[in-house]
Amino acid sequence: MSADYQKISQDGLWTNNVALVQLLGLCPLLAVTGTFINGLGLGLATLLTLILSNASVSAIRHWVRPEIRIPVFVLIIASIVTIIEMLMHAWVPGLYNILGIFIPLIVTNCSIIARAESFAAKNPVLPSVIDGFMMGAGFLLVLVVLGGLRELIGFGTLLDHSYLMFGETARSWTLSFADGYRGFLLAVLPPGAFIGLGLLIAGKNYIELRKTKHQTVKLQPVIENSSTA
Amino acid sequence: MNRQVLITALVLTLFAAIGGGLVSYTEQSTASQIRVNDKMMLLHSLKSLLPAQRYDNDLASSAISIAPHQLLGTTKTSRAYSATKNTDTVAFIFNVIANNGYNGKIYLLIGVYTDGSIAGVRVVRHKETPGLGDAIDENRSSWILNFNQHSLSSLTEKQWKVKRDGGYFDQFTGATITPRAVVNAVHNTLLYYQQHKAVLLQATTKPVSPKE
Amino acid sequence: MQFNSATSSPHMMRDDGISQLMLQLLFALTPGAIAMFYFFGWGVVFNLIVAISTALIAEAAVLRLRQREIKNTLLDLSAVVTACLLALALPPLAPWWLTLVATLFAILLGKHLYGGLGFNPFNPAMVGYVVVMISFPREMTFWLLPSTINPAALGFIDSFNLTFFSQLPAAMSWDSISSATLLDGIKNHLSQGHLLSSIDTNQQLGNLFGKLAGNGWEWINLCYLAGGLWLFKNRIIDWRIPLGLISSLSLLSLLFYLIDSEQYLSPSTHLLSGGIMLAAFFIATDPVSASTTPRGRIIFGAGIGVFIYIIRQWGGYPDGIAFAVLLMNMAAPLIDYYTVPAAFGKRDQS
Amino acid sequence: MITALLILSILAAVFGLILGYSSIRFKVEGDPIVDQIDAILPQTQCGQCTYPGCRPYATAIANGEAPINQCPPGGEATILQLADLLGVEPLELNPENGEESGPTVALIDEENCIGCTLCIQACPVDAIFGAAKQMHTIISDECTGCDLCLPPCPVDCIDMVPVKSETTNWKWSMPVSNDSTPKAK
Amino acid sequence: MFQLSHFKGGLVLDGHKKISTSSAIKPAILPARLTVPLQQHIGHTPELLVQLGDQVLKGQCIAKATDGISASIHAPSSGRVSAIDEQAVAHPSGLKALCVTIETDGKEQWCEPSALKQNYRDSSNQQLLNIISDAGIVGLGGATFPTAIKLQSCEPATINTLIINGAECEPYISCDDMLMRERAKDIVLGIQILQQVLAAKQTVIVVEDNKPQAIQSLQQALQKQAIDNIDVITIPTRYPTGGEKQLIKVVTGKEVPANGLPADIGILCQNVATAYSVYRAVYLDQPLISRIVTVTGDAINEPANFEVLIGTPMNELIAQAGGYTANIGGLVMGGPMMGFSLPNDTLPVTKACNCLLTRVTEDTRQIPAQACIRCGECAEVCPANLLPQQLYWYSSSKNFDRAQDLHLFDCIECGCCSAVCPSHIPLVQYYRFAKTEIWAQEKERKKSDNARQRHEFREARIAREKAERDEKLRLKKELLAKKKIEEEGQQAAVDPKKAVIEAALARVKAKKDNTTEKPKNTDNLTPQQQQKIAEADQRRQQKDNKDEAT
Amino acid sequence: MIEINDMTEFALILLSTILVNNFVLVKFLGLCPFMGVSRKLETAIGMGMATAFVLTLSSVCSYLVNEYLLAPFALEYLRTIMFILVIAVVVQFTEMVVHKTSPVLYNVLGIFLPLITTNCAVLGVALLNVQEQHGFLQSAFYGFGASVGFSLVLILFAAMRERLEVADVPAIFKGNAIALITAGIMSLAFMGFSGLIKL
Ligand SMILES: Cc1cc2nc3c(=O)[nH]c(=O)nc-3n(C[C@H](O)[C@H](O)[C@H](O)COP(=O)(O)O)c2cc1C
Ligand SMILES: Cc1cc2nc3c(=O)[nH]c(=O)nc-3n(C[C@H](O)[C@H](O)[C@H](O)COP(=O)(O)O)c2cc1C
Ligand SMILES: Cc1cc2nc3c(=O)[nH]c(=O)nc-3n(C[C@H](O)[C@H](O)[C@H](O)COP(=O)(O)O)c2cc1C
Ligand SMILES: Cc1cc2nc3c(=O)[nH]c(=O)nc-3n(C[C@H](O)[C@H](O)[C@H](O)CO)c2cc1C
Ligand code: SF4
Ligand code: SF4
Ligand code: SF4
Ligand code: SF4
Ligand code: FES
Repeated sequence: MSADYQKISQDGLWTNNVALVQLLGLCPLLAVTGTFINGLGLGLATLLTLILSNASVSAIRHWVRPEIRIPVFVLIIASIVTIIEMLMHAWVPGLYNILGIFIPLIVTNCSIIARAESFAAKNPVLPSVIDGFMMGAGFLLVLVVLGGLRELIGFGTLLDHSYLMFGETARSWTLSFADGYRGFLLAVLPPGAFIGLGLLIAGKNYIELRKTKHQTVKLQPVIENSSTA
Repeated sequence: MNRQVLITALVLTLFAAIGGGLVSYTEQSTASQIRVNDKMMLLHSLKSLLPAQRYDNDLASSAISIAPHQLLGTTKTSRAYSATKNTDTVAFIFNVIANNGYNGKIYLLIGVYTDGSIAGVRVVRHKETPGLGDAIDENRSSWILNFNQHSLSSLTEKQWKVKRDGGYFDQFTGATITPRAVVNAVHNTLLYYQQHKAVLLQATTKPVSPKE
Repeated sequence: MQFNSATSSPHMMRDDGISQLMLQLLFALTPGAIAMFYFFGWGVVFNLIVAISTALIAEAAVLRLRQREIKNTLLDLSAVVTACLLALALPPLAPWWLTLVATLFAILLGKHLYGGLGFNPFNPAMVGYVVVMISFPREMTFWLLPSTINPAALGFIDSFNLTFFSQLPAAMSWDSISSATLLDGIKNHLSQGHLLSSIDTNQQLGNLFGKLAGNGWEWINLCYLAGGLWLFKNRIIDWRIPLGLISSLSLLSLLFYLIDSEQYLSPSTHLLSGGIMLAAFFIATDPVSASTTPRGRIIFGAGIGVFIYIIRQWGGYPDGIAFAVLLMNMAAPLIDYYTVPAAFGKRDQS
Repeated sequence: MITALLILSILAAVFGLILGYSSIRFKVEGDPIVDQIDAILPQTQCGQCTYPGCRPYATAIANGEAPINQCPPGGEATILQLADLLGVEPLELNPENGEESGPTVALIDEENCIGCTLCIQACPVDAIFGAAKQMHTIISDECTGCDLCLPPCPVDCIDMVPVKSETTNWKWSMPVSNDSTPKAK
Repeated sequence: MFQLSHFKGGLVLDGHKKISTSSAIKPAILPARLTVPLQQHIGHTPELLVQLGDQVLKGQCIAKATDGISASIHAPSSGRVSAIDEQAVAHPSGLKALCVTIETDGKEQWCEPSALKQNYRDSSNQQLLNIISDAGIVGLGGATFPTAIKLQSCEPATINTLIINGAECEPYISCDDMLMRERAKDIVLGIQILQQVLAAKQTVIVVEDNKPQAIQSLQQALQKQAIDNIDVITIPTRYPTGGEKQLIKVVTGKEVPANGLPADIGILCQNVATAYSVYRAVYLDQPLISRIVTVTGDAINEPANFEVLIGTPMNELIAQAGGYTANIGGLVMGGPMMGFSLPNDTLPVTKACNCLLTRVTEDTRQIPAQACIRCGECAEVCPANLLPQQLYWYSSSKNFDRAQDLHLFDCIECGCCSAVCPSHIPLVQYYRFAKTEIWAQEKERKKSDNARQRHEFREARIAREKAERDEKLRLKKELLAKKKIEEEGQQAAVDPKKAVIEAALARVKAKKDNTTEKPKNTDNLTPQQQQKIAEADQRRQQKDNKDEAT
Repeated sequence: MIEINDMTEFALILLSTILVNNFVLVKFLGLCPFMGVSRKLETAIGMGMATAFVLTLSSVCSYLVNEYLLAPFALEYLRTIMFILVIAVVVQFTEMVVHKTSPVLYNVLGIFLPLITTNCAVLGVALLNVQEQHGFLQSAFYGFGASVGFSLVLILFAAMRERLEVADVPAIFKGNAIALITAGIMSLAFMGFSGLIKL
């Protein structure tokens, strides 16, 4: 069982990463990653939604007929998102205002319905929750990495606007690199989002390529052993 | 067959009801906090225009509605806020639109003391070219603070222009249009205030409900 | 007797190759480049030097990384062509790092991420140009008055300091050196609600006007036109793209000029200002990223003309050439798909 | 809150009725995609894909249970066609399923055949004929080269031989590309 | 008279014809050994008529055309069949193919003349077609399509224009030129036969304007015989005007529909040498056993045209042309645009071999290909109005569907595109690769469809048999049960031992019945397969006999 | 009656949604199908058509729901739920009808239809309609313009990707990476339209 969970984690965080491999949930991913904090905020909201929706979908999986499966799932997700939206509006209003339309749009974040359909609808609650968590964490990871990179290149800062999420004390968290850096606007404009994600995927491919190169050498005896056994 | 249809409808209804119930519940429990937040947000931007010691009223609930006017660049009824200290009106804050920005409208909040001098100017929303026209944003440069304290009397009509046009205010290198538009809007607001001062002061004595 | 028989017919090949093609293109660029040097001074030369060296180094580095053959690929000169076209499109006062960034993006993002020569769907030079245009709009307005009317033309040393050290000559400010180009100036002029006929009274703009179009620009454009015609004569470029571009631009500008000559510039001004001739004969004709069918090429050229006009007249950028080219690059595969010529014997059927 | 629940429930009920009704009204049977996939597979019926024949593999692909790169006889061409049909990225042939090799046919060494009929029962396409105690023969036109008849033969009299290359079935090869020309995926 | 038109694309190439036209056609000497491939034409391989060791006479048919598209093969000279085996032949694959090797006896002894010895004008069309067919005549313009079949396949009296193709547009080749210069009269006689067979309303001989002597001699021949229903038309020299469709376009202004044949628009096109062969077959009763071959190029000492027996080894021909110069780099069969390079010079001359082109080393150097820059030069010159650059993209990426959408199969492989490509891409080879690959896939597809059917059939059969077996079993059980009841009643009467024996016998019998069932999978077979089965049965019998003997 | 003023307004809405504020390249909506079904031109065209239909229809439907159900009862907070329900039903219903009535069309659109539910653009249009206070016709035009903008770039992108398939792209960039970068350059090109319509 634990191996199972390990596989789920690895899937969510790396091998089957929502953003880098499945290319789902791209809209918020690209739209709100102008800064690290924005990415973090939306990432957490999405993570929460994923966990809750996976849990509820898995819990009711035996009760829904195929023709209304999608409407029901969508209803559940929409309710969860609306609740999260209101909570954010109430408790982190600054972030709420910046993320704007992309909070309700978590509903249509393809990764959520995709997980509901392909995992939660077929598995018991606990694995579904873990899957939701891992998938969400993988997504969150990409959001903050992309947000961080774009902020760094675009403005030369990191953690700017943290106070939106962590309150006034966080105003001093902003890290500024290289005074007099003029900023490279491409990174924060829409094209930069696409190109940035493209580069991230290429980076992942690079790591995998190196890994397989190492592996093919190592793996061969293992295969032989198993076949002779 | 009919049974199947009914079950389908029932299941969907059930989930809708559960979802709706949860959402409604959350709405009720967060509604007041959300209202507080929204007001705080508004207050936050209004406050940045006036030093705190200059007024003592609740700015956000002192809104008056203003008919559309060319000098304010508005085409719909807009809102202004009045600041009072000890029930004396000390300043007005106008929602102003500069229509001739480089890439479109520039939305401004402009605070004017009752004596006709500028309390502060802030950009609310704009589409000017990043890296060029966006220096009007307080986050990007302090250019916008140059207006503070100026009035129709402190600068002549000719000086209410950017330097390239022979006026008092700097332009940005490579961008004249945006500052020109903002200077123009501020100047127009002062003119508007000059023309409507009496009406405005009267209006504040009987506050309009902010709902309007 | 045994022979090597690895090849298929035909057993004839042409002697020259891509390098010669590119060389002729560079040759055809020289009149225009010299004219630009004459009107805008040393900055043009510095741009060229920075761009070409960056391009070659970047290309060599990529080839090295990809473990590809380096020397012959560099010698195909396509990177040099890209660098030259880019350098000639950038403002003469551009600081060195701007040219460097633009060239890097052109060669790396625009060309080699797609696999190098022949595979890039977008015009690399224009990718580089647009990247710096949206990232550094301030520097991209660093044009200066043509030397003929510039009271403060910069010498070699001043230009050098400016380009490489951002050092202004004594007693000069950016605002006093740089000047809007004609198109930019007119755009500002119009946006303030002025009419074109009032240009004479506007001292700054009146000066910018030459005989046919922008002062200086008219000659530069004519030089590019001459180079382009020479290319055409040598069958390096196809007539369809330039013709499509020039005719659609002239038609549109003529139409609006006839409707209201106070708001819209005349066709001759449009055609001979900015980089139109450079674009029509050297940039839009980049075969790799353009449409490749005969009919498609006319549509491609015409589309660029239309977009240039729209962006110039109503858009946010003074000269929309780069955007227009990229927009049509984007459409080229689809155009190709729908404009396949009827094969021999298929005319009556399809 | 009551209105909220009421309106939402009514709307949901209406939609539920519509969907429930139309799901019956517009019911469709069958899955054409399996046929399309099956049409692409080479029909060697060799089972190297780990499924008992081409159609089961096609069904598995259609259900999303199997990747498209498990059919060695089809090799690259089949993978490309499947990728095209299904709109997915082409993959490399999975080496665990075997390697792509040229077409082969079975050849029975007629001297040694004892006529046991075991190979007949193994052949998925009835390409062997013969009866008990008679010499068997492969109808080479029909043989798909699946190798399935080799293991059952008690006297090892069946060989797989490559299909002979003749001027009539010879194929031009792709020019050897140097680095700058495009390569096949 | 004729309003000449022109086709899009094409190239003006340097002719290089003069180097091989300075001397008259020379007869090639008889080689000691002739290697005659059976497959020298488009279509099926003919059926072999001779056996190892047979004596053959010159002109004797050694392989007979099969049904469908096929052509007969004749012995080019008299001698003994010394081998019937696979030999290297002139084919781009370099593969071997079945050949008949004849050791010549030097007697050049002709076989018996055929029965028909009358004026062709009195012969029926069918008789003439038989002669052409029996003579193994194939199109000598390059495609080697059996001429009789081509003539036969068009509906009677639908041909308005018979075009005799004397364009010879490829550089270096001059065999048609020399033939027209020296044997114009015979060509005209051949054309008249074709005219009669086709009942063509109008006949033109089309020659490129770089062959003035050929034109002149054709015109003289026509004048001398006072023939006025054949015209000689001079057309501008431009490669590939000689291509059938291009030629028709130039002469008539009409385009042959893609996927169509010239006959669809009332035109038939034959090469001059084909017409000449027809003359030889009808007037002289000589089958197609020799042809004119241009031996030329920049690496041969005495370029000239030779009349060569089919099967002659190329190196002997080269030797007669003075041998190679020192800088020989390669040998091409055909012209520089469409020919293919040969791996060695010991291969036999075939009906398709119009030219042996020697290349100097410098011409055979390989300029490495660069990336296609989509310059469109290739599209500019493509006479088929294709987009070679796009075809190349899709062929090289094996996206064959798109390549076919872009009319890959309308490519005539003329080579113009490769010749002008600044990136030196071997475009034509990509197209050939794609075409052969598509054909192979098509075959595979047919085969796999067939396999699917057979598999499904088998599955169904197994299911049916299983059902039948189950049914039988059930019946038997019932029967047994019944019997048991009956038996129980009669138990005392019958000896139990006997019953057991009987039951066992019955079982054995049943088993036997089962095994001697007919072979299961012989339904659904084509006649060819049935024939093969019959052959196998024969072998089986032989083997059984042998088994019994041992 | 539609007046000239309205006409220009509608024209501007169309122009704005198609070019200046293109949903995919500028507003970042509908990216998953944009990346997911752009491998083949034919499928992209099918997806474009399906989305255009659903987007326009649901834009109008959600306007109606908002105007006549939510606003009168002050239930704006249920907007997301209601809208997504409407969209899901429209999509599901369309799918079933098409599946039954036109198997050919279904073959073309079939697998994409369910995907549309989770296309942000659809919900985005509905929400933006409310945010921008669009009227009925405005909503319809906005939805239509958005879907045309979506389909346009989707189809252009698909045609480009077919070319990319063949290109000698460095191994690590093959596939999605280079596709995203291409989309980035497309978005770069669309920046040229910024400032075109000064709304
Ligand atoms: C891409 C681009 C964007 C621009 N954006 C702005 C802008 O946002 N605000 C502005 O005032 N000028 C902008 N400009 C500059 C104007 O075109 C013009 O050069 C300037 O406003 C007037 O220049 P001046 O200082 O020479 O009068 C932009 C120019 C370009 C090329
Ligand atoms: C497969 C094939 C079938 C043909 N069938 C006919 C035919 O039925 N009738 C006919 O007149 N010519 C037929 N032809 C001959 C063509 O019309 C043409 O003359 C021949 O291919 C030589 O053309 P080329 O040398 O220009 O390629 C056929 C050719 C081929 C390759
Ligand atoms: C590119 C190309 C060039 C050709 N050039 C000639 C030529 O110059 N002379 C010729 O007789 N046939 C030429 N052919 C062959 C003709 O198309 C056609 O097959 C022939 O004239 C038909 O006559 P046949 O069946 O008697 O060979 C050429 C074919 C192609 C595809
Ligand atoms: C006629 C012609 C025009 C060209 N125009 C351009 C151009 O506008 N931009 C560019 O980067 N390269 C241009 N090149 C060079 C080359 O095609 C370009 O680098 C390729 O796009 C790189 O793959 C041109 C080449 C030729 C032959
Ligand atoms: S591996 Fe391929 S050929 Fe063999 S059974 Fe599977 S699908 Fe059929
Ligand atoms: S004969 Fe053997 S290899 Fe051929 S199809 Fe039958 S079982 Fe397969
Ligand atoms: S001539 Fe060569 S380089 Fe030019 S388009 Fe054709 S194939 Fe490409
Ligand atoms: S070989 Fe084919 S593609 Fe090339 S020019 Fe000739 S017909 Fe056109
Ligand atoms: S997240 Fe927007 S379409 Fe998937």
